[in-house]
Amino acid sequence: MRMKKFINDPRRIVPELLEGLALAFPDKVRLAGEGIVARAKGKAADKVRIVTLGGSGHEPGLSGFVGEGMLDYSVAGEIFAAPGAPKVVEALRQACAGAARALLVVLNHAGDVLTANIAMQTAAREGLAVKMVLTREDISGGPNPDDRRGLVGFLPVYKVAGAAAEQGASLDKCLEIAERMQLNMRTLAVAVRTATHPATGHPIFDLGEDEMEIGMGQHGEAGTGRMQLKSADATATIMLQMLLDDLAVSAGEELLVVINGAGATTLMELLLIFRRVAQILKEKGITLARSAIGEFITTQEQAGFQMMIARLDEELIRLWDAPCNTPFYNRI
Amino acid sequence: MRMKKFINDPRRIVPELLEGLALAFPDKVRLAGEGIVARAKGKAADKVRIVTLGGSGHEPGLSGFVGEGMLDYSVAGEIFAAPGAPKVVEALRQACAGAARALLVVLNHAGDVLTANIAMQTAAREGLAVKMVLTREDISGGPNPDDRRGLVGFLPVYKVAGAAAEQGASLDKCLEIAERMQLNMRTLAVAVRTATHPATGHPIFDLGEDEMEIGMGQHGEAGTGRMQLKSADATATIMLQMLLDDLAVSAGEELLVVINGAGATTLMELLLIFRRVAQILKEKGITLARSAIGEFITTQEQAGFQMMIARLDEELIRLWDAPCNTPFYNRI
Amino acid sequence: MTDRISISDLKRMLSEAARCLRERHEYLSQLDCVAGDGDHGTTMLSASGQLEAAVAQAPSQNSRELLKDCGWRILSIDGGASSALLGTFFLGMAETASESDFGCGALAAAFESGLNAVLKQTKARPGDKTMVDALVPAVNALHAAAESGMPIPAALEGAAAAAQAGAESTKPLVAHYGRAKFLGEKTLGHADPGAVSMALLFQGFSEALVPRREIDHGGF
Amino acid sequence: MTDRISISDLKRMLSEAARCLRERHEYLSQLDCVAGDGDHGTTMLSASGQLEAAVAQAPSQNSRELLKDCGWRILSIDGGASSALLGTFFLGMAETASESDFGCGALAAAFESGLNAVLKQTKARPGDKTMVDALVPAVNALHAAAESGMPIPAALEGAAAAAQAGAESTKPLVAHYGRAKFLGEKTLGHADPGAVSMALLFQGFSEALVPRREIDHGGF
Ligand SMILES: Nc1ncnc2c1ncn2[C@@H]1O[C@H](COP(=O)(O)OP(=O)(O)O)[C@@H](O)[C@H]1O
Ligand SMILES: Nc1ncnc2c1ncn2[C@@H]1O[C@H](COP(=O)(O)OP(=O)(O)O)[C@@H](O)[C@H]1O
Ligand SMILES: [Mg+2]
Ligand SMILES: [Mg+2]
Ligand SMILES: [Mg+2]
Ligand SMILES: [Mg+2]
Repeated sequence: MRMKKFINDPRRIVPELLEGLALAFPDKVRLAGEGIVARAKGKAADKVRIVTLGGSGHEPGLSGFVGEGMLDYSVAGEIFAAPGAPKVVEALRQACAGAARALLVVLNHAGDVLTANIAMQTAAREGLAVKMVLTREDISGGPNPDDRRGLVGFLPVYKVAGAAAEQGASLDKCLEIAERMQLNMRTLAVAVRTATHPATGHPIFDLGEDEMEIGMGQHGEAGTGRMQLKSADATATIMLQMLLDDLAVSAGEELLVVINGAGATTLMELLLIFRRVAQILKEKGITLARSAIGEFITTQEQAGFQMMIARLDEELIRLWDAPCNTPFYNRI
Repeated sequence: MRMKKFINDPRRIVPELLEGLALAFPDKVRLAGEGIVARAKGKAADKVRIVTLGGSGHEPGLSGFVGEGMLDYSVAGEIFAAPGAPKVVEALRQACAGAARALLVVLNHAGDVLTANIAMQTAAREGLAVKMVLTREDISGGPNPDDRRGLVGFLPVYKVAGAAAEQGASLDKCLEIAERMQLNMRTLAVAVRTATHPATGHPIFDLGEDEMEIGMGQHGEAGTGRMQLKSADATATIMLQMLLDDLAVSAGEELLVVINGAGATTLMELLLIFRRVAQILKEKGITLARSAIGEFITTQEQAGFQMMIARLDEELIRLWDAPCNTPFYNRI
Repeated sequence: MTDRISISDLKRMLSEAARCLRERHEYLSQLDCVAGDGDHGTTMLSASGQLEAAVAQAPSQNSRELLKDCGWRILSIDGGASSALLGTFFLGMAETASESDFGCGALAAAFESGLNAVLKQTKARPGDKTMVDALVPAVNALHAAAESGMPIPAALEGAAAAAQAGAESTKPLVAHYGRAKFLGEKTLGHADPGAVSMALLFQGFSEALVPRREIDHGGF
Repeated sequence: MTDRISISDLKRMLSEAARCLRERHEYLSQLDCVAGDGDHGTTMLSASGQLEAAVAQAPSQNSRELLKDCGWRILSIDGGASSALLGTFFLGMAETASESDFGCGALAAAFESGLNAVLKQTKARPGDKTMVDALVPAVNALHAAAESGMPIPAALEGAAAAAQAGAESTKPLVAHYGRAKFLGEKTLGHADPGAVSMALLFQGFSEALVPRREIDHGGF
């Protein structure tokens, strides 16, 4: 498959796309340095700042969620690559200006974690009040949390931590909320068709003409289950069962379900998948408390999706329901 | 390219996806009959209802925009096919229950228009107070408005007519607003890769490995300009110029710009395109008053996008800015 | 073989038309692939199912009600342009149809009323490469036959032949209506799928009344 | 050929390391395609550019500042895991580096400090199929050479050979860290790209001080 993308200089994709983002949503975000996207509007000095970092090429993730009620800063790296630590330090400095405190949300990927750790060490040396939470919910990594990648679960973590911060919660409280959210969420991805890398033009992985792979990572890292392409109902059933087992969900509990399209998989399909998830939960007596369906983190034009479930308690539901106003996620 | 989609019975895609939509957004939409999606919450009897119709397989269009401030009813047809007139009549009957009045927004495609005309004639015989507006903004159809298809311009039409209705405008006023919006908008589409038909599994059209086609319609209807694939900047420049010329935009005017992804084209690319559009408008002294970027109407996993511009006046801006709350378009 | 069309003749006509469309639905989709979106056969297959259901479930012996039911059922298919027009055709027929038997003149009048209903919904006229290219000559032939006092089976056979010739005549044309119009020159040399469907419809009507072997199966 | 490393020797070492990485960047990306995301060569190309810029723009004659600048510049690359670790390596060296000349022992100590900084950031240890598999033997070899009183060029040559052997030794291993860990068995039989980069880095350091022809260019 040859690459067919509307780009200019492949080495300038990231600055150009961030420029486009700021031009398109001037009332929500602004550029605050190379690779740094910040909220357009200020926030009271005593409120905690939510900061994140991650590679580009996954739009609208992550910078598309900067805005009231979610992120204050997003540090964007190159295509599929973590940003350099100095940029993250710069964002943390800005976030902590005026003695403000910040929570750094990091998705568990080797490069992101290394960058975050280096930045956190520098921030600590500079006396900045920053704490960090690591999201790691991809059950295809096996039982050890260190081996679980951070996938679309960043969305609820940004949402509830951002809402808590907006409501004036302390840094420790924001961290506790974020940790509670991330400990109670599980994600599984499935891929059916590869994407091309926008800078190199090469396909990211190979998959047979009638195959799908459950557990495929955000950049084509192999998963656990390569199998024959299945129907929407069968795929949803297999994946949901794996997630419910891993999170040990019982009847009567309240769940958040997120279905995230990888890029080329249609919303039509995501709605069919969601339908089956809702049916199964009903059969099992589990409450579908909240949901989100759409493209929150993509891998270019990869086909496939991520299914995420999370156990919600009253406080998390309240924070999930709180208003937010970002380029690609809004709540009234 | 073999089809790789998560579906069940290909003949049951539409009812299943609508069921998924209603399950995912129970606070916003409900099913009100076969293929009929209605607002979950009621609306005062004296407010005008906005109704639309169109084929499926273009999600989130059109039913994803049912909700406060936009549509009251959406009648969904089969994949890529207009719904039957009896369903539209049924939706109009529901919309006009309690002597309410309705505006039917129709995108100019042969099947949709035939269905709408038949439904309007029946509605008139039944004494329902319905008026109709036809959107036809695809400049690739040539100078005759009858030959111009309705593309993503439905979005601003739903938005401003929906806002006017919500604010209590009369049916004539809603019609006037919708007409003013549609007369002042222009769209051009470009395609670079075909999609597969979810029911037949066949590719919808052919395009060379390094070709793009400007003017391609929503279902692979040929356009005017098949050419070598171009950069984001070059493509944006060509398309924007054609649109500005056709709408005869002068310096100082205020424009709405919508960039709509066809399915597989990434948000990354859409942001690059938008960036160039914003730059050119600035150079020309035209005000970029408002914008929207995302997937509002797709053609399965087709790669390409639609670029829409519309001339805004003060009233249209106020209506565009009014709040709305639908599954796939929100404003706070 | 009769000179009036009873309700059971009408049912046979509708069933045979359904059969003709069903048998050729894959070919109809192929034709629509050339110049449209490839779904015309699927729509005609649904139409065929609806005609059969209307015949099977007809609650009364009223021909007009039967035609009206056919029309609404076909309109209910999410089939885009062709089902809207075909449904309109049947509804139009119902408007002037007799409640019981038809003579040849009444039959021609009913068909003409169907055609007029179609012509009210579309601006397409003969030569625009649409189903109108088959419908118009078929209805004209039926009228002429009725005026000349031809028996109904022969009149319908003539109408079927005229419809088929009309469908054939779309081959060298360029489409101006429907999705195909955007394909312009690409439609040259291929028959319009909707016109072929109308020819199949009339072929079915005719075959219902004439022993099968007498029919020339023509080019499609 | 000297027994102390002056600032200009250090600059030459950094430039040669940059050259070695640049020359092999396509090969590095190929290796990363097998077991990662194929961008390692691009990142090392950027790292090479940053090393050259640091050398060219060095404001002072301070070796420690130069190494620190190299570290921050490499950290600034959006290169994911490898640039974070390579930047950390240079920053770690800077921590114990002399401000002016190095003897062999001081050089070994600086490299060890760089290695320790890396080992603080990653849990990867020799045998995990990462750049650590090349770094650890290289630093160990340098230490042993310094203790046995070897002159610096020979000591660096030994370190380069040890790094290369370390990189070679990753071939039969299965990756446990970085993106490659998710590919498990697929990484068998291919050298780890980060380890090969570290071998190239030491090759450059060594070639800066030894006439080119004496070097065995090894397997990659
Ligand atoms: N505006 C129109 N007027 C007359 N006939 C039309 C018109 N639009 C389409 N048709 C007929 O319908 C046929 C296509 O039917 P079909 O493929 O089922 O619908 P669609 O074009 O909506 O996919 C065409 O071949 C043509 O005969
Ligand atoms: N956690 C880690 N510990 C040590 N080395 C690592 C780690 N993660 C990655 N590496 C090294 O980085 C190399 C890959 O670098 P590169 O491709 O540039 O980064 P990325 O994996 O982020 O795309 C690997 O071959 C390995 O040597
Ligand atoms: Mg990488
Ligand atoms: Mg169709
Ligand atoms: Mg068709
Ligand atoms: Mg890599």
